[in-house]
Amino acid sequence: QETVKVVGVIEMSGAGATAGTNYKNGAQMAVDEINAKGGILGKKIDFVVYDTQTNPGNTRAAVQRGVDEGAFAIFGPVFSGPISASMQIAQKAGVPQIVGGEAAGLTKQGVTTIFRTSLNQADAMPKLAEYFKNDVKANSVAVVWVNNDFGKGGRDAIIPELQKRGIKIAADIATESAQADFAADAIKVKSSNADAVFVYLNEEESARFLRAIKQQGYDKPIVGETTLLGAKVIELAGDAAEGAKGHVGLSVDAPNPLFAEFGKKFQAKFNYKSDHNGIKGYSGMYMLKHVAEKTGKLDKEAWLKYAHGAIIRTKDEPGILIDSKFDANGDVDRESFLAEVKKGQQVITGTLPPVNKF
Amino acid sequence: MLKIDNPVLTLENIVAGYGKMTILNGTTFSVPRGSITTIIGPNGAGKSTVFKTIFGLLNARQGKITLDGKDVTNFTPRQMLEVGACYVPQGRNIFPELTVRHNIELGSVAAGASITDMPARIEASLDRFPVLRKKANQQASTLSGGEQKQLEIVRGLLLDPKLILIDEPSIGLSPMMVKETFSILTELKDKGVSILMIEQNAKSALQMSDYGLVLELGQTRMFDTAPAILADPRVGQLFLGGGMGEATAA
Amino acid sequence: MDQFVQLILAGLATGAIYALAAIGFTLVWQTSQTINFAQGEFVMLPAILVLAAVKFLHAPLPVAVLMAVGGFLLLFGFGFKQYIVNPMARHGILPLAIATMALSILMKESAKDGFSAEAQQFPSLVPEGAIQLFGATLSLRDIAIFVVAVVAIVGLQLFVTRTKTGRMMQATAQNPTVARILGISTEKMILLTFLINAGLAILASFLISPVYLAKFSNGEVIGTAAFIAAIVGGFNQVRGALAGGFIVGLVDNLAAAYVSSAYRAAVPLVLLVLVILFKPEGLLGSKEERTV
Amino acid sequence: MNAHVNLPASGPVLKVDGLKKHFGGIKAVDGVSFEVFEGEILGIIGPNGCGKSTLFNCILGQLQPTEGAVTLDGEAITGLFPAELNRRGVSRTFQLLQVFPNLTVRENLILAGQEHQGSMLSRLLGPKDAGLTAEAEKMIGFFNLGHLADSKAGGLSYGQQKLLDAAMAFMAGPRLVLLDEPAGGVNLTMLASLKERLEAINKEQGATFVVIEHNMDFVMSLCSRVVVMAEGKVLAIGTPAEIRANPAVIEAYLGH
Amino acid sequence: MTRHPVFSRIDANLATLLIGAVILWFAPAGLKSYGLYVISLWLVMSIAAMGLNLTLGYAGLKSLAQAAFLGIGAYTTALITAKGGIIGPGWSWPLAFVVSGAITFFAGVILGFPALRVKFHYLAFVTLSFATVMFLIFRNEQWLTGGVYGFSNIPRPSVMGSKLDNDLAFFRFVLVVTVLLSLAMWWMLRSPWGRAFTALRENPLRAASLGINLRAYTLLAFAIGSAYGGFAGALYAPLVEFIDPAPFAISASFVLLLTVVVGGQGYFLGPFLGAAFSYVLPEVLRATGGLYLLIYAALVLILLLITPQGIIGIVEKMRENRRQKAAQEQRNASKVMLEA
Ligand SMILES: Nc1ncnc2c1ncn2[C@@H]1O[C@H](COP(=O)(O)OP(=O)(O)OP(=O)(O)O)[C@@H](O)[C@H]1O
Ligand SMILES: Nc1ncnc2c1ncn2[C@@H]1O[C@H](COP(=O)(O)OP(=O)(O)OP(=O)(O)O)[C@@H](O)[C@H]1O
Ligand SMILES: [Mg+2]
Ligand SMILES: [Mg+2]
Repeated sequence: QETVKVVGVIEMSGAGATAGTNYKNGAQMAVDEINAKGGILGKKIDFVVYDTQTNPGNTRAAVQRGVDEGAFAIFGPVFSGPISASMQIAQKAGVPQIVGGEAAGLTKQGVTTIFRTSLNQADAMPKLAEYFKNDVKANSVAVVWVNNDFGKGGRDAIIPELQKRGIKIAADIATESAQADFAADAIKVKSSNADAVFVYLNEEESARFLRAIKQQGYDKPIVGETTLLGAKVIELAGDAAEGAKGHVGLSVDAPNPLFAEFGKKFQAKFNYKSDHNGIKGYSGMYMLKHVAEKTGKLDKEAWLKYAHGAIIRTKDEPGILIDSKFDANGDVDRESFLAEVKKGQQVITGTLPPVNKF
Repeated sequence: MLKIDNPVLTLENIVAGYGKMTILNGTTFSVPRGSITTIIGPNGAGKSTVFKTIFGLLNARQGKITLDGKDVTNFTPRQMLEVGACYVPQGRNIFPELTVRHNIELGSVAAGASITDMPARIEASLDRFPVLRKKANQQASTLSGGEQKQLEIVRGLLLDPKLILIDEPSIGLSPMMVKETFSILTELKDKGVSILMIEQNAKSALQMSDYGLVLELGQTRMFDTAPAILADPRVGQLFLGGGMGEATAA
Repeated sequence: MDQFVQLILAGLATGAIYALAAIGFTLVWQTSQTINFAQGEFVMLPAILVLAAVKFLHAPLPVAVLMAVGGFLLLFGFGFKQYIVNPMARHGILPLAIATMALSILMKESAKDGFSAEAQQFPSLVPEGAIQLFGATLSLRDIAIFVVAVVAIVGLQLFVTRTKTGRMMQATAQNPTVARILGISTEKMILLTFLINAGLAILASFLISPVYLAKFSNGEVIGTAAFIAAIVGGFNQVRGALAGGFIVGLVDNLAAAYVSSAYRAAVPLVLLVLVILFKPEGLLGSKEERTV
Repeated sequence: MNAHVNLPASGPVLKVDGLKKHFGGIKAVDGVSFEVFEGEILGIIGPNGCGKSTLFNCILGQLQPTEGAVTLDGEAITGLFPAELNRRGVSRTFQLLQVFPNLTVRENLILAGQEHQGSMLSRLLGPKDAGLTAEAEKMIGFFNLGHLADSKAGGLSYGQQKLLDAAMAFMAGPRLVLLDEPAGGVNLTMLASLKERLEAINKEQGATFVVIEHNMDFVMSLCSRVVVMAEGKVLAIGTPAEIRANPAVIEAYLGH
Repeated sequence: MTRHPVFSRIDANLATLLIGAVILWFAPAGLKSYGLYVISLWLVMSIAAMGLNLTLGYAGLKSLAQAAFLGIGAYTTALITAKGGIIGPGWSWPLAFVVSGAITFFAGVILGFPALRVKFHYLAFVTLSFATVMFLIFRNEQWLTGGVYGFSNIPRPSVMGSKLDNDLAFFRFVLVVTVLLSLAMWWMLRSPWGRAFTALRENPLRAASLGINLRAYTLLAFAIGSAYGGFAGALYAPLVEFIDPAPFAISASFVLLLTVVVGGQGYFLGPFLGAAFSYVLPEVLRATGGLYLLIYAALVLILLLITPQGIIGIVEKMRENRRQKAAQEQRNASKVMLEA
């Protein structure tokens, strides 16, 4: 029987392993569901995953391999560096590539085959800056970020937004990915005397940071993005996560029954709670399916044509989990949420509209 | 070739070597009990290899080694020590980062409960080699070459062995220390210990030995009383330098 | 000033962790001239084993701890020595070092594929709580790690240098053939070393994991820091691990606060390179032996 | 007694002047002075630990002397690197075995000569090992190592390695050779060949030798003069006959 | 006169190299882009490993910085050849190649100085520190290197005015460069320099007393080894067409170390075998899904247990056996002096 070959090029080891594993698991779950219901246009998805070791060279090789093997689409990677290294290959071959990266630059380079599964940092950060100004009412902020493409991208995006709103940057602290000991950073934040701290780290590091800063007796607002408020962080940081707040793109705790249902299925299948990367992988795979079915054939060119500018609503495709619009660059626009950690739970305190209404 | 009764150690048709090289090819000899036997032979004859094979550092591929009638072929060093053999190898064999005293103490590791006077023994040996006493707390690696050899000799003779295998003890020792070492060996012999020694310093060694054995290409060429070996003109010509000293003085 | 004191205390707490992990390097080097590049993974794995026993075998925590300890000692004390170190030791340092590198990948990937790619909480053996010291906060856990590190290293140092068994272990490392000739059971000595090493790794794992969380990739961070600490202290001294750990921990924290945080990883290294260039045998290491 | 007592025709080749080497409190060499003349074979004897090897190491730049000066042909060489001294024609052997264990016997020998040929660049680009292979072959012949020429040096017996070490010091026509116990472990017959070789090089190439040895037959029959050391100091200098008769030497070293 | 074993060994090396090159020239005709990419990567990493093999395998200097040199070469090439770079695309690659080699050569000299003072793990530490600092520079100095976002659109070089955008053409270009660099290495290793490097590893004390200038050879071993890292980098950048700091991190230096040891340290062909093991085998295993790193690590362990001297150690072992047999024959044939 004919199949639709989708090649996952994902960080299964190296610095991106945690994110990549979630992304892959989410995608795998979607593939299993889709195949159980007969596949895409009657053809089962043949989903193979090649590990990139979070290394651009390997990623490039893997994407090339997928292209050579006649993949209908490349799924991944998640980290922005490897995406940059490989997107030209997919572009040259005209193969759609559905990535998990959030760095602003990815969709600005005229590559016509790339699609995001989450908000561009350039779109998310203005929302956060507004939040600092209006809700937190901070005049100065300490920024703690992880020194990789994700963290640096976020830092580069938020600092000008904050400054534009007259908020001072009291401290600008880079940390290493996979850093274990945050005592020095916490002490530095505390002695910067900023009105609030913005934490832009990966999940585990967020948890470690929260613990470290709590040990220093810090009592000012701790604000972050999706990675600070995730279930995993709350689980790992325990009490220390209490009161942390900020902006959340995708979250299994969002007030959205589809997210909640996804969360339950994921938990049942993989025995742990999915983070936003799991949602990205899952909804990304459904986006692939939906667009293919809309075009009515398995044709990459047609797929790309339809996908640019596509609006996918949950009523048509529940697997997308949240109404999403894909623009001509491959950026996605959708609702997002304001959240806070209360009593060990992520509580959604508000919903923010998409950047451009659709 | 001399026949002896009741030998302490016998080797029968030993075959051993390194990798694809066979060095001992049917080595056979017996070591007389309670006496000093000196092995001589050209460099590379396989003398040290014989010792390594006896003491279980090298595998005997064929043949049989017996100590006091007991088959000890391919015993481990530890087992050899337990049946009453000990071995002082050739070359530099110290623990460089331990002190001299600690080096020496490790010579008593294999001692059974029967030996209770170990500290006294160590003191007695240090009397024979006063340099070592003086440097007892220094790192062994800082000793001079000859001092290191003295350390090894002291360390190797701490136990109450039946049989001593000692490989070229005189290398690096000053003439006085060679004499001292030889007299220690003689004293041990007088206590009934059997000694098998390798020496290139052959004339002095044979003079204090009871028996001599010539090893060449891994095989026993001659076995006789020491005076007989010393007197043999062929041995003198081939292995004892054929009268070095006189030739140049002429 | 307040900040400075806090940084110093935090640095000592971190340093104790490094020291605890660094003993493994110095111990294994001192007694068998092996560099174990899987040392970090040795510290990572015991905690994961405990969690795995709880998760898959539904063992109650104390039973899971016992199982993990037993299994780890068997696999990575006895097994490591028997099946990796023994056959390769004769061939010099590098092949063995590379083998331990492969072992580290093996351990890491097994933990990830067999257990989880995600970090997990690990129950603390020490009660929660903190005390105030010179205006800075120190958790009880930090203090416990500190005490354990000091006691373990001092105790081990005394054991290796002051007892006959310890000297037999050293002798085995310095000249295995002669050690055998003297009747030292070199096999036993090496096994002892590796069992102690595995035991210390377990201890470190249980103490560190509540702070650093239990995760398959923790070994990389811990391993590197401990390696550096061991070198700084002087590889050939067990007690060097203690000083090395504290120095690296302190410099690391002070550098993160007072020097560019983007280059924090380099500051301790560069400083210590300078130290080493002026004192090539490490801070506490003894001089190389006489060779001529 | 001795066949060729050379008296100083010109200045000394090597001059050691008030040399001291202290290790902490240990005075290994404690003010040693002597001269070595062109073409002579000088022996150095003395009890174990009296500082002979340390003296060599200080002369050859392996150790930095605490005090004192060494001159080669009137030029100060104290503190020069061993390699620099070697390129000036000073070669040596070691008391403990020092060969390149994983190179073959032949490679060991060629290596011993190669740095004396041409410049660094010509060694990279030019024709290789001209003449050295033949010289190595000769050495191999002299020292009975023929069947081991292509074996790794680390697998040689003790005495064979000792001989190889000496042969390496003889490569590439040295002017001054310092030998540290070359006889230890060498079979007496081979020792006679070694001595023959040494004397031949001494006569034919005019090379000067300084030999540390405990083998009295060897020293006394080979050397024109002998330096006796004790506790880091020079106890006596003289011809073999004088030394044998010196009561202080008998007391400190020879015994009886 | 008997044949010189080093000569016969090196002749075999040269023959293998040249025959291999011819086969590789024609072999990949049927391969697609992916296959060509993988074998090109193999050759590029072989060059880097060849350099480390000189420093580590021959001269015995434990360096943990080879990936940093690869990075210096790659960034230098990117800076010179990329659009908006110093010179831009076109004929600039040969220049970039030379400059990459030169910069890494001098960096190697500088890094070699500590090697004169410290040995073993201290040297490993010094080189590790250097590699860390280089990685941080690649990552932090965004104005120069693109920082964490990397450096994209690195062009492939042109030959005779036509750009090597075709993967096969580029592969053949890499092959030619590899062969030239290998020949240079081969020549050096069979010259007295090669023996001097080995002497450095085997017994520096004895080497010094034989007139071998430890200082010069140590620095050379470092510098040339590093320059090969730089040369490899000059090919790596256009091969991947994108670089960011990740492939030049410490772990990559460790992989190169593994490559050299697994291939066979101190043997001319070792790096090629090692690189096949480290960079091609994982690609083959990638099809096994998530378990491939496990399988890979297990294979490394098993291989080292079988032949701790590396893959080429198997060949060496046969050679050594042959040599011992010959020695044995000669020993057996030697005359008995004393008839019993
Ligand atoms: N470790 C080894 N590997 C390979 N061959 C070896 C090894 N040790 C010794 N041989 C070979 O075995 C032969 C005998 O060596 P052995 O050490 O027994 O000689 P020996 O009689 O003790 O000589 P010497 O008087 O010089 O000490 C030599 O030809 C030597 O090349
Ligand atoms: N690095 C060191 N540290 C301390 N003491 C040392 C060191 N090196 C040598 N010594 C001491 O210096 C003295 C002289 O040693 P040296 O090796 O020169 O003696 P030697 O005359 O060559 O003796 P031998 O005849 O035994 O070879 C010895 O007492 C030795 O212990
Ligand atoms: Mg011998
Ligand atoms: Mg000496």
